[in-house]
Amino acid sequence: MDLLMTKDEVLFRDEVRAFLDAHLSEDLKRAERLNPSFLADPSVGLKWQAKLNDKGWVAPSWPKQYGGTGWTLAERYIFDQECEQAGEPHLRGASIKMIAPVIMRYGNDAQKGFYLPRILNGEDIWAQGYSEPGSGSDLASLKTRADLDGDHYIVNGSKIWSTLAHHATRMFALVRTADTGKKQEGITFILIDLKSPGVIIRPIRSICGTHEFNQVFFDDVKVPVSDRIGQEGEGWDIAKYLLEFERGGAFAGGVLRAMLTRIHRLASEPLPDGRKMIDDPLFMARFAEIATDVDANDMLELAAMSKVQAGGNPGAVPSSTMKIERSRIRQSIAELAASILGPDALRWEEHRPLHELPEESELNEERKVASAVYFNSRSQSIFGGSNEIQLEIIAKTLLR
Amino acid sequence: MDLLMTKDEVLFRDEVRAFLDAHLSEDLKRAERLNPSFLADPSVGLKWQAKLNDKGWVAPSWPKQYGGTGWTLAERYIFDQECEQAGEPHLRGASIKMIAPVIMRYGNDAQKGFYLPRILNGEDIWAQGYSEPGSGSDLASLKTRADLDGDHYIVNGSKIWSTLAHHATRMFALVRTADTGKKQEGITFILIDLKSPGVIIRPIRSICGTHEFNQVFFDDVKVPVSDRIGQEGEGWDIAKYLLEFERGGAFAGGVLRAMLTRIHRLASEPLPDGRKMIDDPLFMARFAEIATDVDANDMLELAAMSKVQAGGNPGAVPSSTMKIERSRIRQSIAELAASILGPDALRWEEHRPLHELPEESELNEERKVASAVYFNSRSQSIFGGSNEIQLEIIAKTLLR
Amino acid sequence: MDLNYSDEQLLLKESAERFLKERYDFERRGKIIASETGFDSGIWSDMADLGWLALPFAEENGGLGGGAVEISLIMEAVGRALMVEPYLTSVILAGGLVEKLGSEEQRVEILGGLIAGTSRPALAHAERQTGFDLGNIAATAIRSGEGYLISAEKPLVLGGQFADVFLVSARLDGAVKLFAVPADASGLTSTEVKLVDGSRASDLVLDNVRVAASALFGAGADTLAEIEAAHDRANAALASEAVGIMDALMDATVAYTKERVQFGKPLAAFQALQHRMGEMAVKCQEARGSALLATLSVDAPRSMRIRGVSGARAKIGKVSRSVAQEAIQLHGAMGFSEEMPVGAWFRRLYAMENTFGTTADHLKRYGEIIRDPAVLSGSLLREPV
Amino acid sequence: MDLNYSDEQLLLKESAERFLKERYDFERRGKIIASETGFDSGIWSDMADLGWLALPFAEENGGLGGGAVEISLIMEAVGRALMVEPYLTSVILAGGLVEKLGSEEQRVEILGGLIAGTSRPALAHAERQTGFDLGNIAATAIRSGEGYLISAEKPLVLGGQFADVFLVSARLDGAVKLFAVPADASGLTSTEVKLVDGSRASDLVLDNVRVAASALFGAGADTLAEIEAAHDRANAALASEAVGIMDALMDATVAYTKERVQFGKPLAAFQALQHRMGEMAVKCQEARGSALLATLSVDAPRSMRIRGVSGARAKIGKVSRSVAQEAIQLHGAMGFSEEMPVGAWFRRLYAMENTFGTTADHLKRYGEIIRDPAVLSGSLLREPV
Repeated sequence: MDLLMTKDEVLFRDEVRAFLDAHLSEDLKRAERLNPSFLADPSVGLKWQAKLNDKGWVAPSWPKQYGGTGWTLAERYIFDQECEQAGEPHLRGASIKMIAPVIMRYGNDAQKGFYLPRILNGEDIWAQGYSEPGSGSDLASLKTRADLDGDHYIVNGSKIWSTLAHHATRMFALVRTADTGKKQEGITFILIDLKSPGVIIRPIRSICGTHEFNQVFFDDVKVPVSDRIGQEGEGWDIAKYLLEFERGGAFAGGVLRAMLTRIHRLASEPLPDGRKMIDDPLFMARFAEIATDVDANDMLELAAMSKVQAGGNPGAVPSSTMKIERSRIRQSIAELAASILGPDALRWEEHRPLHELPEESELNEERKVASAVYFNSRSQSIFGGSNEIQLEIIAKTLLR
Repeated sequence: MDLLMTKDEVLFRDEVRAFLDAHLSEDLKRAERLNPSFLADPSVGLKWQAKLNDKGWVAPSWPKQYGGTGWTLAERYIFDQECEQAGEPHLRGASIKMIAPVIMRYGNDAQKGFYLPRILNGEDIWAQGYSEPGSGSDLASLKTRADLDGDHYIVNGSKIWSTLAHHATRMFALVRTADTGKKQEGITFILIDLKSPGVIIRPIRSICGTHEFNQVFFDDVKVPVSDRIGQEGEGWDIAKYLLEFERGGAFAGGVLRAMLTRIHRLASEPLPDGRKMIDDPLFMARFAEIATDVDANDMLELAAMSKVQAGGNPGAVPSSTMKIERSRIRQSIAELAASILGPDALRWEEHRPLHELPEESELNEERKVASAVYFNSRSQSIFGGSNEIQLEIIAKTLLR
Repeated sequence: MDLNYSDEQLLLKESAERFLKERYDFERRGKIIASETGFDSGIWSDMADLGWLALPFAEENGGLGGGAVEISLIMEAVGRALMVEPYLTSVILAGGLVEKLGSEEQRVEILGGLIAGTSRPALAHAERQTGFDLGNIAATAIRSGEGYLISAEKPLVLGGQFADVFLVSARLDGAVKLFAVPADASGLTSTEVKLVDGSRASDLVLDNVRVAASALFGAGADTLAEIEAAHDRANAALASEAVGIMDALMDATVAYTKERVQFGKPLAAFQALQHRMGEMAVKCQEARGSALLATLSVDAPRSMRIRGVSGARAKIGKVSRSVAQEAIQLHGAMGFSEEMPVGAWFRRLYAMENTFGTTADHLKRYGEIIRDPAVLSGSLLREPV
Repeated sequence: MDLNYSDEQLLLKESAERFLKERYDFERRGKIIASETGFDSGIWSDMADLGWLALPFAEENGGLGGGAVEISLIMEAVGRALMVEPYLTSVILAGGLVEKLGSEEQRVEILGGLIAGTSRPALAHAERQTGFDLGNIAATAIRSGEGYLISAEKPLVLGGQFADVFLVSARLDGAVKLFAVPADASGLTSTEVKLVDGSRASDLVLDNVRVAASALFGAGADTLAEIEAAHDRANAALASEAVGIMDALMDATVAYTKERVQFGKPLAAFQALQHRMGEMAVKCQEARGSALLATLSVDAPRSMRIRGVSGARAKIGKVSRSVAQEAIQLHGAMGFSEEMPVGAWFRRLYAMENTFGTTADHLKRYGEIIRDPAVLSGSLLREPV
């Protein structure tokens, strides 16, 4: 048991580092620094994706046969860390990390052949269609209907909190095709072309001032049966597979450590009154506490990865712990960064995306985005399985 | 609305202060400083009680007709603050604060005439007989039986967590006299002479190293019917009355502020390496935070008192808030004090009571008792209605 | 000692809440924020009519002689309604300083207009480097002819965007003094700043602005001490505003969880969430106690005033943040959208944590004051004067 | 990088847990603590037979060549069992220093006895004023004839009460050096100290104690650096011991709440308590991650070693205290009595927070190391050597 890289991994890391040095341009890094959200705006993300695509590095988690990298988990971990330290825009969202593994696992050859390349080259951007106004944590109670009509489904209903749906070309959605039996059993997984007639997208602005979420309405939207994934009624299992897919292969260690490094830089600059926060024992104590949290979580990620690499499963308690802790650490860092703004915390720039504004010093730009990052961070414990749901999972495992 | 004392209250405060100066001797104060528990050992408490009894100040909360002081709530508050700042041994426990108000409200003249004077002069020390091994938070599920047999009840069962029962002469107890109807309805309130045949007291040592709790067993113990308070089946109402009695008339502001003052003194002394904790920004930040908690709680107590003085009721949410916060603040102060001991925290003096040990400097003695005070403080959120029970009460009020 | 509200105070409380509930709901507020000026002059003149603008001032100055308690009741309602108009900065902060330091003439003129609703003074004191050290002021005033020439950079003047006259602090012969400077004075430039809480402020630059001799406030007074005291009054008011917001967050969360059904029952039926709401209520209570202490401390001797005011800002900063975060969490995704007021309360509390001292600043100031054992151990009850 | 235990390691873990479960239950431990010596020599010789005492030492020194991972597994079991015998201080701390600094003769003699179970060395280093500054040592050694005269006050020598030989640090020509001093040396007085965790230590005073020239360890070595490294190994071991205790507290709490019925159902059926146990489990997991990092950092370059070890002690200090407090709370009154092991685990964790640096000390040390951006941003993965 050890934490040592192999010689090949060191070479790999150096190769990644060199690529990032050469291709990750300042304007992309600046756009990412000024992005308060989890995912990059597609206008930014697609630019970076194109460069990665030339190198074949868009989808580190995909098998080689589908155009992925075929990397080991350790290589993916190293790649992630290097990209985060370099400050790459976060482009890997619903398309690469969610719908792609579903298509690989449950899709037929036609679906794989059509959809996967369009993800890699950026032709398609996918939105998630899970939550509904009445179905959040209790996802299985969803009501959006898909009624079979010849070789089409007719979809009616509404999905909410669809990230970047206003930029997306397609949506994968859980829909109800039957009302009999357990509510989980009537759920089907379909792919919806968002340019179809009857689709209406309503923007929802977040408390961080950004439009990233949407409500999507479906009014007699026609979806070919060929765009169903798996069988009717198999949707719930597919959704669960997706949930578990990331276990042991999702890293937040890189982004959290990069956030720490950024706040360290911010705290090392003198404030208007001449003090540096890094010399303030209270600031440093909190900063150090959070850094120990990052270390601990990073180790849990590595341990989970090791288990998966050895053919095992990280287990429910560690997985939910990591989900909870990632959200809390992100929130803590964002909160600490915002706490050192002083009166400038009151200044609010409404324009989005922020990187369209005239360039200022890196420090000033960090200060400009810090409040929005803090507000945005509150979503981390809500979306993707709230912390309450994670605690339920842990408690069930403990008490069984 | 204001925080000003009247001129008479200032005079009263000065009188109390003068009395404490004159009569609260150093050895009593030292014994209290070295007491890790909530209540003083009776050997100490009774000495101080005798002096107070001479002055007529044993029972600030009692009406004058029963030998109490007949003070206003403001006077009681001032008295409490002065006594705590002076460091008086805490003698007012189950006898003065619990059974006495019950006897005054529900007892007959014979019971009042016999029992109340014996409390004031220290002849009787009472223990509480509520909890049972199977009935803690769920008190109404208690099983100790009292069966009527002529002019006596025959009591069988067991009570647990009876504070100082090994020093007590009598116990007031909730017992089951009927099994029909709702479980609350079969409960009766009786007074048990602990010298009766069939009473066995088993000591329970606490994690702070002190013997203050006991389990008390009853094996066919005879209790005269004349020692029943109220009617059969009225026990639950009496217990509830007692619970509510203290509302608006229980102060922790004094003791908490006195604890703060003590830790301030401790932190102002140089440590072996020459540093003073009071110069440590992290210590002071935590200390100040706790002090703001004390201020806030103190204000809630004053506000509750004002409400009661004006004939109102402080309400369930403020009352439960104060119960929760008192426990947490006490725990926070004790934890902070223990955190500055350094390696000396490892030294454990087993002897009890600590005041029997040879005298050392006040600082050394504070350091000697600090760990035990911290351990003891953990009980604050458990006994007398756990914090979980308080949260239930608050939630019920909020959500109704 | 009496902590019960009088009947008049209860009436004021009720009328303030009702007025804002009717006239300043969340939708209406959204329109005000989105408007050109970011200010509703109708509301402001209604407040004048209701006497709110006259409330804290002495009757001899045309006021109603209300005290800190009356102000605290208005501020709680202002918090719940998320009002963006400059009640705190124009009436309590600037108005209060004019009353304390102004000559009779100045009082008549500025307070007269303020009370009538026609003038909204704003205090331009803190500078970039000032932080929490109110005496760290670089602006200068030099005598010139009959008057003064003032040069200053005053960023983030709260209420500045709605002001017709500024109270600008500057050093005259080394001592900090205040000067009345009309918003349209030549040499004064004001840049609009949008604030995180939906209100607007000004970045002010004064470049050799000429004012008359009569513009000087309190020639012989300890101006800095009065500015500190005025900030403490404003901080006590902020504490009450925060309490109003916390209660509103609590109410909204209880209402939402009672209504929102998941897994076949309302969220409010889940015990884990019940206890968390219980913890929120505990924090609301504590904040209320703290704010009340601050309110009743503004006229106390300085050390007790600091204990009350900075203690409250420190404590409330901490618990209000926690309550706001929990409110968002328990609202789930809805709490994260701008469509409910939860996020707006959250942002206002965030702004308050950085107004007139941060939570950390106030904790430090409080900590310094309670290093004195007499302050630390002193009863909250005070001797009569 | 591989974080999976080997089959041998899993076997060791299982055997350690089983051995202590069978031989060192809570009742048995109570008897050891209450005994005259506070030590069970039977257990100690069993540990010798099992090879635990030989575990960390190189085969050339008669050891088994186990690494930090093997030690961590033993320490987890030791934590759960609440063992009061000086495994940590005699084997890991003192034994480790003898191996690093001792001459061949010293190693043969002291390690030989230690491994055989006949000798239990103890390190007497920290002094009253030392605090967390390991170099702050006042004890002196002066040359005298063929040997040295040592004068020192060494309070709270852990394991001292069970030791036959002390490794005493003292300044020789200004530099800190270690000397072997037999427990029965003339001029050495040892006073028993009972500890909060049930173990015993010694307050040691050396008044011109004469030792031979051969008593000096590592004449040419940087003794202080080795003492620091040894403390870091001990701290990593403490981190694992804490993890063992936290898991035990978690298990006990789950078991108790499943069994204890109130209001007609087991406590474990109350969702509010379920979520709190969930939070405890989160903390246990985090502590496990931290302790593993500490374990795998003891041989890393100094800055990375400190990041791993002090980071873990800081983090685990905080979360273990919270878990212990919650365990008591969820046990209710039973958790507050000495009749269940919960309180004893609580007290051992408390002792650990004050052993080889407090939680605050470690957080500070960690904070100083991560001021270097290279350490802060550095991957946990290290380049091969």
